[in-house]
Amino acid sequence: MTEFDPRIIAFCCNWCSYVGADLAGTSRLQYPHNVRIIRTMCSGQVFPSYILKALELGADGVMIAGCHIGDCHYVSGNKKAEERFRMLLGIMKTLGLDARRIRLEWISASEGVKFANTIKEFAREIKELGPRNGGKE
Amino acid sequence: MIPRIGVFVCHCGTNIGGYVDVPDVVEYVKALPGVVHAERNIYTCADDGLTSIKNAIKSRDLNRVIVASCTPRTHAPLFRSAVAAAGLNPYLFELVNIREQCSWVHMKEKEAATQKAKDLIRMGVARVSLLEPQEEIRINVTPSALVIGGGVAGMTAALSIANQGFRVDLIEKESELGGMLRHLYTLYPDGRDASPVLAKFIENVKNNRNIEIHTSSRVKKVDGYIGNFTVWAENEKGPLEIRTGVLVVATGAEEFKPLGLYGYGAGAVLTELELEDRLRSGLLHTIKSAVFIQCAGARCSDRAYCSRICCNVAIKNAMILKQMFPEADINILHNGIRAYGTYEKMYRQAQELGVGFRKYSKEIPPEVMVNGERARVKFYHELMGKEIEYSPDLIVLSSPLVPHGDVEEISKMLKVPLGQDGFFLEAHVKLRPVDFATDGIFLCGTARAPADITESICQGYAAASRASIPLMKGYVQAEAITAVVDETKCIGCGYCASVCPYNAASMNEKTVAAEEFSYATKKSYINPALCKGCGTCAAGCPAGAITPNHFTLPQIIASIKAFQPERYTLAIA
Amino acid sequence: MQQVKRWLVIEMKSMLVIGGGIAGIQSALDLADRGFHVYLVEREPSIGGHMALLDKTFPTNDCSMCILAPKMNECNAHPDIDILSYSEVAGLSGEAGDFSARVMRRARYVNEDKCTGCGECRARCPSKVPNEYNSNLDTRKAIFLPYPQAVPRVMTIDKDHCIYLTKGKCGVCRKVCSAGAVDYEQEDTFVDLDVAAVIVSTGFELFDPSQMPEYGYGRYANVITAMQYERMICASGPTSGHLETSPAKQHPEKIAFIQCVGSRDMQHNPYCCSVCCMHAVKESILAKEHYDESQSYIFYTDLRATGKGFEEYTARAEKDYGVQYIRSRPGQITEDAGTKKLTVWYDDTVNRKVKGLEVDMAVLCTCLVPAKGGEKLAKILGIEIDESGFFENMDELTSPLDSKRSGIFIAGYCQSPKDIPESVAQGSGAAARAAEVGSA
Amino acid sequence: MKQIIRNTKAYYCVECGKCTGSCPVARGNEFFSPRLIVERALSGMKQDIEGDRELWACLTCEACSKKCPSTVKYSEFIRGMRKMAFDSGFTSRCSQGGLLHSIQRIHSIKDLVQDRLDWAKDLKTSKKGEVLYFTGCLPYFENLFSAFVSPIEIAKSTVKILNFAGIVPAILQNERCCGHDLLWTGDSETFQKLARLNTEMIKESGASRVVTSCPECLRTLKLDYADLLESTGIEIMHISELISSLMKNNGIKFNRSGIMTYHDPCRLGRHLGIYDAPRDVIKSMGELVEMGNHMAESSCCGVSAWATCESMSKQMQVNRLIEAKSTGSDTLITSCPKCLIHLKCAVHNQIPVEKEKVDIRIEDLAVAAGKALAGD
Repeated sequence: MTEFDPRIIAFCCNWCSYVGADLAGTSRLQYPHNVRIIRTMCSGQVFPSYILKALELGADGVMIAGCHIGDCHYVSGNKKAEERFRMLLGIMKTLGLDARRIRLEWISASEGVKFANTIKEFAREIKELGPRNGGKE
Repeated sequence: MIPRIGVFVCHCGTNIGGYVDVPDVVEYVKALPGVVHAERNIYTCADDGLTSIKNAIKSRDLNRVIVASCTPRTHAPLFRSAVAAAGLNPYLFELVNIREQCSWVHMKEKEAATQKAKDLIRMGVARVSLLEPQEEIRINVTPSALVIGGGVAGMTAALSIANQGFRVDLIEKESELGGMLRHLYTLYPDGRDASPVLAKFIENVKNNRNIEIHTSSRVKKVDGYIGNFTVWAENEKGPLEIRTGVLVVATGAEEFKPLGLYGYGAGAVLTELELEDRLRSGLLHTIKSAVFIQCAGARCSDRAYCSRICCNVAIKNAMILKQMFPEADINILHNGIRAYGTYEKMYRQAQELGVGFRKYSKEIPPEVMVNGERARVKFYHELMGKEIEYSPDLIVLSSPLVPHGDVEEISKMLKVPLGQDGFFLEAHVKLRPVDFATDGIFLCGTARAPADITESICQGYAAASRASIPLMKGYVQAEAITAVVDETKCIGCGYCASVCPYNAASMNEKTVAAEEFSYATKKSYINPALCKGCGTCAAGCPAGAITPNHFTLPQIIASIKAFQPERYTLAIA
Repeated sequence: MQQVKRWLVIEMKSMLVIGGGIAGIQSALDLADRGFHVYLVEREPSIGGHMALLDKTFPTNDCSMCILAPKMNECNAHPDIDILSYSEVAGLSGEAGDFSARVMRRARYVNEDKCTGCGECRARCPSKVPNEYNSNLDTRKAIFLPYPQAVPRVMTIDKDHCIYLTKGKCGVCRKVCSAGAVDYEQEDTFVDLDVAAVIVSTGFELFDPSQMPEYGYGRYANVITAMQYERMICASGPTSGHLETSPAKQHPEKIAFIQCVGSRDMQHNPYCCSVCCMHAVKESILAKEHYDESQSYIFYTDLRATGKGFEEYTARAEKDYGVQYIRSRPGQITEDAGTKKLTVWYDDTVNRKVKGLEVDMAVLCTCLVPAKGGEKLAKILGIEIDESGFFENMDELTSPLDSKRSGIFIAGYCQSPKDIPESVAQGSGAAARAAEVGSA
Repeated sequence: MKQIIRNTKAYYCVECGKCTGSCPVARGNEFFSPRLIVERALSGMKQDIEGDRELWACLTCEACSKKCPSTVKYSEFIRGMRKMAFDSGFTSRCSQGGLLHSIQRIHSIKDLVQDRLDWAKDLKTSKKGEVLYFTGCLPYFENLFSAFVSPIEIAKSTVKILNFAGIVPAILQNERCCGHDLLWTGDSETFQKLARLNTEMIKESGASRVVTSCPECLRTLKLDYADLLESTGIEIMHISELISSLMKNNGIKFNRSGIMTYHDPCRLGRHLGIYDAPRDVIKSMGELVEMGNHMAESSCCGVSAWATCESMSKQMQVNRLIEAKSTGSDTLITSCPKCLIHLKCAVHNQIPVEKEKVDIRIEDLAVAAGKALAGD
């Protein structure tokens, strides 16, 4: 059996986290290949339904990354994202899905290292959890 | 429209080509449904790369373009203009990042990196198929400005806007222009008389044909948005209605009257402004000693902020007293002398003159004991470890600047926020000091925070600069990527209006008329002139009535789907 | 031979902005947004100034690069802004409304139009040079981009350290550049620009604290400048955001911040540089955020928290981050030769006793002094400079943005000490003054 | 007091505390604070200053005023305050029970005839000449401190070097104390008398150049006699400067041996800015290894003007010797007789640390140079 190679989708806001991911690249920080980034303008633009859709369609983990609280390019979009994420956590629990499969991270434009480390950690954690349809869930 | 997609994969020298099998990627992409053209370039961003994009759009009749190279953050504008140059709407373009987010971060696993590049481009293809052309709308601007507040900041802003060739309405609630400057005796740092400075300002404003002055006038109502505001004001002659393109808030501040503090009210205890008033009117009696008390009512629980200018004001006034009465003992009791920047020089001059500076302890503020016309001050001197007492002829309280009583009213009228300290809150404290988050409204002077004359002048010019940009252009270019409301879906809950940081979403009265019934309700309207496209409203709209253009639900879902879920089994009900 | 190229000006008048820090960027954007054509001249290879080197900004702790980079890119993409980086103004003639400026474009030995900024050359360049953009805490190559977000994204060859340009050997960068951008034959060139008005925003540089031997900078490894601290704690800096003591490479537990190093000092610079107090408060907060066990001490003279929200910020630092404020300028720093720990000797006002505080790291908040070359530039422009090196105003009180020569305006730190928002306000304000000239 | 504040720019004090944080005395004496004395003066508290015994604790070493951000001339300020206190009847708690100050006051007797030239018997000297060697109090120090140091060797070596270079210096039989110590302890009246007596004799000697061994004499003659001597054009220099110039111009050379470190005397260094000349000489005699605190940052020998000697002084001396020893040098060179006496005194009796830590030879620059003269 081949090793489990998780599929992760990351929604990154245009102003901070996407730039942080770029910085990880310009700094040549190596991290697991499992992540696929989708750029949005703001973490507040991420519909909660995107996360469930991704899980539904086979993603093993989904991350939303935005500017640190207080740094939002749109003043307060990330605060809204935070509220919605709390709601998603509730849904995950009710669904019986492991809440660790979804993640909300604040990653600034200068935190290339944090971006790479977050992906490393997330990929490792998802590997431990196994495939989302691996039986238990 | 059936998508005809062209994909251009960049080697970026070896930056991508060295870690991703680019020819393999191109072969893969060619086979994707919708893709009619795929090629690779050593540098897509170089002249020849851009030329081949333009040529392919024409020769292959492309209606969507993807470049797979580096980050859109730096390169999207370049490719977009190439696409536009070939006659295609620039928003029918997508940049897929396979360098920063692929080749550079998976340098030791070429196979996985190649697979990831394919995945990312496939996701891009799915998304670009659904993209729609976007038009950058222009909103015409009424070429005039309205400045609220005729103090130094407001007059400066009005003059500068007028000198750039625009009509300005200057509204002042008092019967004369000048604001705080009217109450000052001299100005620091050079101690010159305030009145000629004031006179010169008023003369310049009055002689400027572009400025219409409205004294004794108050703003009553404001409506509209950038480029198209209507302001209703009132004065003794009657109501005014002014149409204007931009607004500048320069409403100033006033001196805090420290009632109940430091013996204020007794004959020997004055505020700085009261002292300046006596000096100007020549009513100050001879003194043998004076004590200034700094931070009288500031940096305390009621007013946490530092009022910035009071140390400099006290130093200036102490020097005046010392020059008038050279033998007098003049001491400034302070909790840190904040003569910032080059005002340090003035602090040194006061020392040279013999003005005393004694530091009191923050925990044990000075105490004033009033006995009829006499007053004593005692304070704890930390360094000496003991109390020191003075019996001065005069006690001057350096009290902070505080917002006027009517700021809340103005804040509500303009829908611009106030900060915790009651001063107006700018769009961004670092990089947008004189802008409000709402486009077309600007801020300067002590309405923003305590500032001195020079700083108010700088800010007046700054607000003038920001305000004149739309006036000079004659239009505002709204963000192409904005959110739009589908009124048939909108349930009028008002969520969007409550979360929008730019006041772009508002609720309008509407009548829904159907065949069986009709009723009055509210519907959301998002003003494209104000929307910045963050999409926060859309993501929270319970009815799904709001679409964030260019990042629509179907577009994003298409990307998510195209991520090829071969493990897809579970359907969540 | 010097090449002189005359740049043609069409329709709207043009403007010259000298200095591409945050003040100059703001001026350029404000002017270009209303249709003037702007030449933004910057001495360094990239615009961005000192703000590009900061980690966070007070009092909001916004990430500096996150808010600056969009403005830098906006300048780059703006159809009405020409960035002339690695260039200096060499001459100015004419009068307000009709100046002719001569700009020297220093040879960067890389063709700006061809370079794609891919970095292949840099990866292969064998010559390592102390990296001034990281306060010399690490090295860069002789062919370099100051930092990843640099604008324009074009390589520059440091001719003093390029092996080919100094010894005639190597040539690796030219070989590997598939864009054919490397050009060792490039020479300094001059361009003449017709402009209506000039804005000077040349900013500052940092005081060298080795002039104050009592603090041991340069002698003691753990005495660093605030800018070095800033680079260290910045996630994209040389230590990837980690504070490290030397030689133990451990996170410092106790950190002393020393204010007014070279400022408010009549032996060095008499003025207060206006920003160091807040800067230290910010850096103390960052220390605590990075390392919960850390303890910061700020040795101040008057703690000048005068800007909007500053007093509240300093109070929060004390309450929530345990920062200790000590009203004293230390007299001396000594080092334990064995442990390399430092002792800061200071007079404790409250207890009226001289104490030696042992710390792992001492951060010198050095004075910001007007950028070098100000005197030369003043001569070229025909404006005046004061005894501290700041450009003089037409009237220091009522015309703070006008120089003593009509049509030339001043903005930012080069006018007098100030922080970022004030520099931005002046940048905008000077643009308004220039636009008044341009509209006349 | 207002005049002193004015003259010394004490009004510029912003109470920043850098002086106190720099002060070697305040580090061990919690009652002493330079900024507190200024703050009291600025607050007009004359009596608090005069009655405070800590007024006399200051070493006037200028460790503070060298770095005062407000450029307060602190040593001058203290001198002024002491004069004010002295005039009101307060005095310092002199070391040696005030014996040295008595000698100095006796010197002010106009007709005093001293017998102080014994040491020069075997050397070439004269009564008049181009170069005058101002011996200072060395003969008296020899009387007082011969138990652990021989200060008169400094005079002998100095003349030896001069003779070697072909210079026959004039020395004065009735040279008076320069008055430094009295000046710095508030007795400016006696100082004036001494200054006048000395100037007359110097002028009479016909010298165009005066050389001193003692940096305190140097400072006093150079700065505090300025109004008496300035018009004469007489050049005043320290022996280290003279040796350094002899090395350059007359080709004087030394035999090189050993590793040495150098203690800057406060008067020579911070007061007069002479840092390089003694180092030039040392570098030609051997290898120079600097201590961490050197030049402007040099520590103090712990006593000045014989005003106060206390446990603090001893602590400072011992610390200095530990610092010197830790450089790995075998000799600590200084160029002030008083520094020499104080540093040697510290290790003469019991010391609070292990002997190995402070076990270093202490020698005056002129003595070391005299021994190392090449071709002697």
